[in-house]
Amino acid sequence: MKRDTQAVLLAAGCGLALAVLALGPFGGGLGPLLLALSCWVALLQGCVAVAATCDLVKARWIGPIRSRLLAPTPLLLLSAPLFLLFWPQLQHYPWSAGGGRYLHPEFFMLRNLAALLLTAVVALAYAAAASRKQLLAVVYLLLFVVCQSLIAFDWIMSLEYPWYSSMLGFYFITEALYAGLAVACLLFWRRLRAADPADAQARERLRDLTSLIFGFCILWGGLFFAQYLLIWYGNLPEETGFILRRTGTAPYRQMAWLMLGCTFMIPFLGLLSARVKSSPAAAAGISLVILGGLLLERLLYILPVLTLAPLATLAQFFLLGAPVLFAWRRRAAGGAGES
Amino acid sequence: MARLLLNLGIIGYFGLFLLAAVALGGYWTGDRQQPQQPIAFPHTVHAGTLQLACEFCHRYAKQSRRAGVPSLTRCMSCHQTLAAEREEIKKLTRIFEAGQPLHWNRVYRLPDFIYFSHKRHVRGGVPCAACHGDVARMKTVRQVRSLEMGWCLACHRDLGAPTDCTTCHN
Amino acid sequence: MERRDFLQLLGLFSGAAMLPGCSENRSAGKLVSYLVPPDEGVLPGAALYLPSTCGECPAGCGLTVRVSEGRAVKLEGRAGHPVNDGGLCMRGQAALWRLYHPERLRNPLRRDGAGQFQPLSWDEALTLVVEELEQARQEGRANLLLSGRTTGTLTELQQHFCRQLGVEPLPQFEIFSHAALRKAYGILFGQAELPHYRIDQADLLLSIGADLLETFVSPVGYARQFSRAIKQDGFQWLHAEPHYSLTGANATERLVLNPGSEAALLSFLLLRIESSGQEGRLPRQLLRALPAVSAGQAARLTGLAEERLERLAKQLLLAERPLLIAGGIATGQPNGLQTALLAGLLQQQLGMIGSRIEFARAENYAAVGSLHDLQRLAERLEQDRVGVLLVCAADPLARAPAALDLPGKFKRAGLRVGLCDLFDDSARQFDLLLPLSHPLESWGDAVPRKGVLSLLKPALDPLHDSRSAGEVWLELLRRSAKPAESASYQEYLFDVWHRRLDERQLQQFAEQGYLSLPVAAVPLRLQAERAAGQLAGAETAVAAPWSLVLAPSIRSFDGRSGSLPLLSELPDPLSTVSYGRWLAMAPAAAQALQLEDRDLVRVAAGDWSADLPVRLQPGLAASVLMIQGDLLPEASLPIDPRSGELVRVLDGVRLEKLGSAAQLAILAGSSSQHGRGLIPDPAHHAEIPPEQSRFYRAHPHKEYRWAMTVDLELCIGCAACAAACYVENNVPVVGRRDHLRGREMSWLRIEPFYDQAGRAGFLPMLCQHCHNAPCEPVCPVYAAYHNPEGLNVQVYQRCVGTRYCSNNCPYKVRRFNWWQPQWQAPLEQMRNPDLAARDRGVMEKCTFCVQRIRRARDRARDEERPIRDGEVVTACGQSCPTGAIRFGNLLDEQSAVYRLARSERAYRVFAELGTEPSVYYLRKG
Amino acid sequence: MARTYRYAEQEEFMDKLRELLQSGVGKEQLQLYTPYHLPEVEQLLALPPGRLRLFPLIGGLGGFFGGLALTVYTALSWPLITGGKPIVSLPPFLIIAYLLTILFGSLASFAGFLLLARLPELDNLLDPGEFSNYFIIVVAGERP
Amino acid sequence: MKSLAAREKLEQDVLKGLRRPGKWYLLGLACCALLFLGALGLWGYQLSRGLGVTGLMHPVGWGVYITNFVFWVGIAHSGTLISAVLFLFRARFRSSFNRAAEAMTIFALMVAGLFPLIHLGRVWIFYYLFPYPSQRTLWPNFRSPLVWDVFAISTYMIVSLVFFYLGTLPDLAIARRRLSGIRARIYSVLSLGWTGSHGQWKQYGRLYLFLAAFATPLVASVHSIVSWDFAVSILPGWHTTIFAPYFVAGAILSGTAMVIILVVPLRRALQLQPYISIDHFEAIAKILLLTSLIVSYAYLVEYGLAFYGHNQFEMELFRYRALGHYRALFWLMIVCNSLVPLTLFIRRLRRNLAYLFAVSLLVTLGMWVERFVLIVTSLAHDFDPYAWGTYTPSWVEIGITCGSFGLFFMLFLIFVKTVPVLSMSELKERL
Repeated sequence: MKRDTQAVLLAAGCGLALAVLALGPFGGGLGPLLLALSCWVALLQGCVAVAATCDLVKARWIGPIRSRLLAPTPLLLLSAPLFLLFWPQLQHYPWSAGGGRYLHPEFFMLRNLAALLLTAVVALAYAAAASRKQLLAVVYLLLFVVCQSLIAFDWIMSLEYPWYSSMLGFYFITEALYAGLAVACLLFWRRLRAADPADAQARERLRDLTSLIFGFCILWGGLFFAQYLLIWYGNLPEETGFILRRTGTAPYRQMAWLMLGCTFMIPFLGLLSARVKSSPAAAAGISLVILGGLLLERLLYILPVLTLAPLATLAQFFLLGAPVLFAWRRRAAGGAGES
Repeated sequence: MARLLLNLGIIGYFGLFLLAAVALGGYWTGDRQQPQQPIAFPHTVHAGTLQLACEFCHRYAKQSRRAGVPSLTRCMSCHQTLAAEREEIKKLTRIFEAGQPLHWNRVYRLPDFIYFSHKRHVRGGVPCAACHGDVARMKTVRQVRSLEMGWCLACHRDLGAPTDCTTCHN
Repeated sequence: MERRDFLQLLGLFSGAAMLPGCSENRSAGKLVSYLVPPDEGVLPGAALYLPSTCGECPAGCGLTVRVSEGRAVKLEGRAGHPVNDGGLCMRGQAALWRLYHPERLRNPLRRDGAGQFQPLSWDEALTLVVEELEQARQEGRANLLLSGRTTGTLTELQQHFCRQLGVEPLPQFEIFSHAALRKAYGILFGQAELPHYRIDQADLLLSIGADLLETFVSPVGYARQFSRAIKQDGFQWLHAEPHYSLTGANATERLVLNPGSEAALLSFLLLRIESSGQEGRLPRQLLRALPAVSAGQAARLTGLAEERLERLAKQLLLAERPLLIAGGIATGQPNGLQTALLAGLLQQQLGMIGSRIEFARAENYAAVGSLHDLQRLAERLEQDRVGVLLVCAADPLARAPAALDLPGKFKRAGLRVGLCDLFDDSARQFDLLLPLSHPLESWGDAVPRKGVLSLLKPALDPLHDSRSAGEVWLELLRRSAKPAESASYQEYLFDVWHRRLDERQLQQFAEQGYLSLPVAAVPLRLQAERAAGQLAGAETAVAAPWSLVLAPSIRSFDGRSGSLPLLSELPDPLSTVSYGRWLAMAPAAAQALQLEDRDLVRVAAGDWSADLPVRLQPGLAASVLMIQGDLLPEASLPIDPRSGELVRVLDGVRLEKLGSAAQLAILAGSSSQHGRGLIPDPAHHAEIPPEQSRFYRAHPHKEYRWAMTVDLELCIGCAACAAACYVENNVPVVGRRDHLRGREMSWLRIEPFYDQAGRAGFLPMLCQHCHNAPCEPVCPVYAAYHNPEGLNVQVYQRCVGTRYCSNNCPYKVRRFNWWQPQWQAPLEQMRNPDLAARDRGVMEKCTFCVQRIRRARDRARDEERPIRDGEVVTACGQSCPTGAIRFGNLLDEQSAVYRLARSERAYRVFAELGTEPSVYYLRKG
Repeated sequence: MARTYRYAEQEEFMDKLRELLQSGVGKEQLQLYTPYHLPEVEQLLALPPGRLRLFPLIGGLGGFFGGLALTVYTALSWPLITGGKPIVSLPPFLIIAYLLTILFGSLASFAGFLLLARLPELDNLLDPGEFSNYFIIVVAGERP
Repeated sequence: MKSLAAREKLEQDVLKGLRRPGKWYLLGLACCALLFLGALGLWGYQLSRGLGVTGLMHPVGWGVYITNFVFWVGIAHSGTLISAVLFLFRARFRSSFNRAAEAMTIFALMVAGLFPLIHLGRVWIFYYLFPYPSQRTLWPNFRSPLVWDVFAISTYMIVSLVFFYLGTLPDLAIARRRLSGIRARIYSVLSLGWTGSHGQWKQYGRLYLFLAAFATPLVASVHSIVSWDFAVSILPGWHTTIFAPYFVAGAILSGTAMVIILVVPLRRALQLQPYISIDHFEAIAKILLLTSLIVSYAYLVEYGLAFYGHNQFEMELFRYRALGHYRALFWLMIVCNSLVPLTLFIRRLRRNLAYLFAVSLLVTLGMWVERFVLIVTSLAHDFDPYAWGTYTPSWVEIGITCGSFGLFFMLFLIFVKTVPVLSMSELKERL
């Protein structure tokens, strides 16, 4: 119990601090907050989504780490109030001048708030549920899809208004799951360190997980290529601008390549070999790389449009990250005995 | 039994190749044409022994898309007297006096979607023989080049002539 | 004349023309040795360019005929010709289709007892005519000659012929006789002529009813003048009409009048200007005769705002060089003569006569009569007093108002001899048919207007056993043992020219194909009394709805060109209807009746009625219906008793919705551009910063980068360019069935777009030869690619016909051959040998006339120089009467296109797509 | 002389197999026939993973680079500009390379399969050896 | 001895299918063959006259033929999905469907492959699309999506064939044992003398894994490439990035529906109830539901974003799709693909074969219509308002379409009588 209160306090504290910081003079505008929130929400929702999917298809590999994976779910509740901090900073969006009926400030805030809240609540319910898991899982996944699509289209894509790519929602959903799997892989690694190393069954399951990650790596690559190819081929000025801004000039180009390497090439080449697939350490390493890559990509979305003051960004990112990490280590420590 | 089947298979397999080879061979040699002409005009004599320049008869080769064939008056300008007793010349004279035009059979035929200009090639310094072969050696002229796109192209590439499609396709 | 002179002239005129180049027939695989070599300067395989004169309408535009391998393959307007100076209208372009028309008469025909036509030799035919003439003379019946408008030597020969053989020449027949105008000028100034109007001299043009750009006297000439006029700033053009014409669409402002109120408008203006006291005063008795029309009345009658009327008067007063042209529909009305008279007075009052209105250069309509003459002919036929009736190059049977019942009465003539070219319905009404040669097959000259002499000379051997009118008359003279001084019409002509022209003139005439002769000034005096007498009855009653206007058609003139397939294939510029006839109606009116495009209605006037599909015409007055005059031969139109003009506006027409719909080939998918800025209003601008716009590096062009500019200020939407493109590029004519399915093949089309107010803008749309062409990369076989000179090339032989290129073309200018193109003999002879014939299943499109570029390059390389600016002229640009289309090399900073492409008016269609077209449009104003 | 055991049930078969192995019969002496794929057998015999996975690898790589080579070479052999796109425009070419990777990869692995599984067995084609519903163990002639 | 008996019974039950065909079967076969021959005749007619005999026009250059192409390629998809993907995910119910599904894949591909040829203007030079060295020294344009198609489809065809054949190999050996006469001969040759030795099984297992691993990304990529036929263009309604996932989902949706359409009667006719249980159908139905949801999501996003960006071309086009000349088809597609499948959330309906069958029919129809609407509307109503037009298929196109179904079912019927419709050697593991 004591630990739980700790966690709650920590979460609340961090949230408050973040709010103060974001609203304060050193908030650095919308950028840092957008980055932190979009990343962590995607990560958490992704984890839950992975768990939910596994429940639905009765995948066995999730067993040992399911509870850990779901540990930080309550933090999703933070996302809604933190999202409110967007409100005073909407003018950073190019459409704030006039984005028509859909990109209308109030509507924007309302629909996103609603989506975040609902998702968080259902996620909690699902994480806690003992019975009717299946139904909750389905409901959660539907909400997850909506929520991630909104994050994609509303938070990120509208930074580039009027540019649009209809795939982006799908893309973000994939990335959230991808991230979730990576996290799962990390947890596996911790678990295998904790448990007896010659746990053949656990290794077997790790192989399943890594193959899944491998699959998602290819899927992500495919989606990325699909979007790039179409914009490259169509060569419509209203679209090409988006890519050119992110690959045309000095810092961004290198970032883009790095991102591509981290999210696709390294995992792909790495996971080709069966040995890497079944070694916890290597898999964990690759998972870290993947997470890094995904973070880089978010940066690439935001950086050309909004300024990211380094300090503020780091601060906000970790203020939000701290409780999540805490939740995991707590579970790990606390749950060493369980299962 | 198995052996038999196997052998049959092998024979059939190579047989097919043989057939294909024969067919191709036929195709490649088939389209070269050497039509008979209404008057057995010997290039061997005119271009060969007499050493007449091609443009003596095909006088538009330098100025026009078409090389042109000589008008009967041009033929008669020599053959009024020259070799008038020959059978073929008699034929020629008959036609001339009848005042009909003379219809030669075309040896080199380009499809109508091809733009070709003798002028450009001759002025560009391409010798007639490059495409028409050594006519002086042919009793009746025959097509010595495939006139396929690839053949034109090879030469265009070697001589740095334009290879843009519109150069020849219209 | 002496043999020597004849030979000299022969050398001078015929030059290379008559000798067929060493033509080769590729398909037959023969090479032909001709008897005699073509003489110097004529190269086998090289085209000849011969002068001639267009015979498709009375305007008499100068032609340059391209003759290739002994066949006329293309007509072009003759640069410098006093009438058209380079331009040529769609009818002129289509003239070749008449030459090679499959239904041409191939030899003389005679109707036998059973009413079937049997071929007979010229000899028999002419002998027959002579005998019949003789017999009729003995029976004391009159032999009559009714001919279409002739000018120059042929007129004289005809008169000579008639005198010699006692044939009575009737006044010549033209349905567009401009009788009212001529009569009015006769009354006012004693000059029953059709003056030559000088739009290019004016700074304010007020045209009332006269369709200057479609059929009025000399459309190409007027279009040319307009293009010169509009270049001088401050030029204003107001066009007043009850209906909607191409002319109106191109005027600076279109004043929509109530039908029949033209006279009221004019008398109002006269009075206003009179009362202003600035301009020359009118004689008193005239003033008294003038109907007193106050501004209020004028407004009520015309339907124009009072304020507008006042301003109109002011504009006329303020203008330094105003010009008023009334005619066409304005004079084709019950009070047409008054309208013409009032117009004449206003012209006199504002001092246009003699300056902007030249009677010295009067259009050559002296010999043309009016419908009165036809009426008289009809009466005489009634009374069985007609022996032989010769009808030459005229089609009164199809054109004259049904009320006259000419077809019926014709039968009463002893022998009906028709000299005509097509074996059509009216031809079948004759007993004896003498095939006329096409102007391109015959010798002749023309005098379209005083001071202009234009040459006709054969561009090719006659295709059929036909003769020119001149030859026929001479033959008849000879056979009737009358002194015929010349062996052939050619000799006759040479004789005339020899007598009339001096050496220098002959030289010039032969070389350039036309001559401008000095003209004598014509003294004009206003005969007030006579005029005053005629002015009565100018008042107008307000027309009762519906009024039906029979507008003249730019496609078929008075209907005579309607039989040319190309002209049915080309859509009417305003309605974009290609095949079928239609009733144009204002959208508002249609909405009230819940009518949509293609819905059938029954229009009825008097005892006549017709079922027609509706076509919505934005900008048309709500109470006015419009139909193309040539499409309604059966309409019983009254004849204005005073002028003998055909009345082309019917009042009190009844309209009834039939509830069913008909098939009508409307080519436009939408008459509005939905704010897409194809024709930008100043507001529209979609420019993208270049560094953002392109993903991949621009590819280099070496020597040339071909580009085109289209000046929308000059474009009048006459579709001459489209017609020229058809002929030049062997574009297949596919016919009605495919048009109904939306399968027209035009490489170049005119897109009319209407705004809310019904103002029309015209956009010539052709392959844009985009720098980043969306059509190219999607072709799996490289059939579409971009060549180093900036052309978007389509290689027909490579094309497999996936049609992806067409799908991906935002301009939708690529055309697919759904069938094997058909050329009914002898039409195939019209095919341009410089182009491949496309097969079925192949995509085709505009090539920027690559064959012409090739020709120019060939010439340039012979002279070892780069291609000069203006050396390559595309077929469309050549034909454009206003010179709106320019073509050239974008890399050459001296070139016209370079300059124009950088003008602030320049824009490119759908620039926002980043396709970077090579066609630059110049927006209006 | 060889001994042959036929079993109807999978369990009996597995037990016998274990027993044989414990009794020190070398796995090279054993010839096993099963009506369906039994991964457990492989575990029991602890067979090496085998060389089959080399084939898809080689085939795949070959396909990928072959595809790239084909597209790039043909594009350069007659450079034609389409839609302003570069002569060597990699994004589309990658698609071809990718497809050929899969094509050659799978074909190579199938070839590898035939090779390693010694199929087709010619002498077995027409007078086939039994592929029965029984689990069969054949122990090749063991030394005394 | 129970499992042995079960195995024997299984073999008997499955091989019953190979017995002498009944008259109903022959009748069905004849009908399909007739349809197919009719289509061949129509194609001949089209070849002799030109594409004018179709309803195609300017601006709509692609119509029913391309619709059929996309449709059949889509059908071809679930086959490999069910066998390869489900194999990787170790879904047990796979083995009741995979044989039929794989066969379906191959036949659907054969049919699909015909349509690009049928729609070509000059099919007699179709080989220009293949990269082969010719005297012209001209190669295909690898930048063109149509060339990608050539590669994608042929790759997919070959891989599917190998996959299918490999799976059949052991069963052919069984057929060899159980049948007699010339058929036995044929089967034994086809089975390459399979004996089921543990060496063979080992390689077999690994190869199957590899092929599945190759086939899975292939499934996704092939239909992505087909979708790019449209998406790489710049047409409003075609040029949108979501096409790849959207088409793949759509393909699997239609394909799964087709599997159900084929297997439900098959199960009935050959009395395979013991091997293909309702649970298996329910599992398939879930896939149907999932993909239908993805497709609906794609519809939503497409529409939403058309108006999001205020691109006048996009907005006008999507207005036209829903309210324009083809609106009826559009709403039909919404109902069939998005609304009807939603009912499968109800377990009872999922497990009702008749209902499932009906839904599958609707979905198949809906997916065909979807492709039609998508292809035609964008062409009919693109950038230049003057060039707008509407397209109505001609009877030739309709006839050929029917013929394609004839061909497909004909092939499938033949398959039913020549190859064991269930993979026995796999089912035996389940017993």
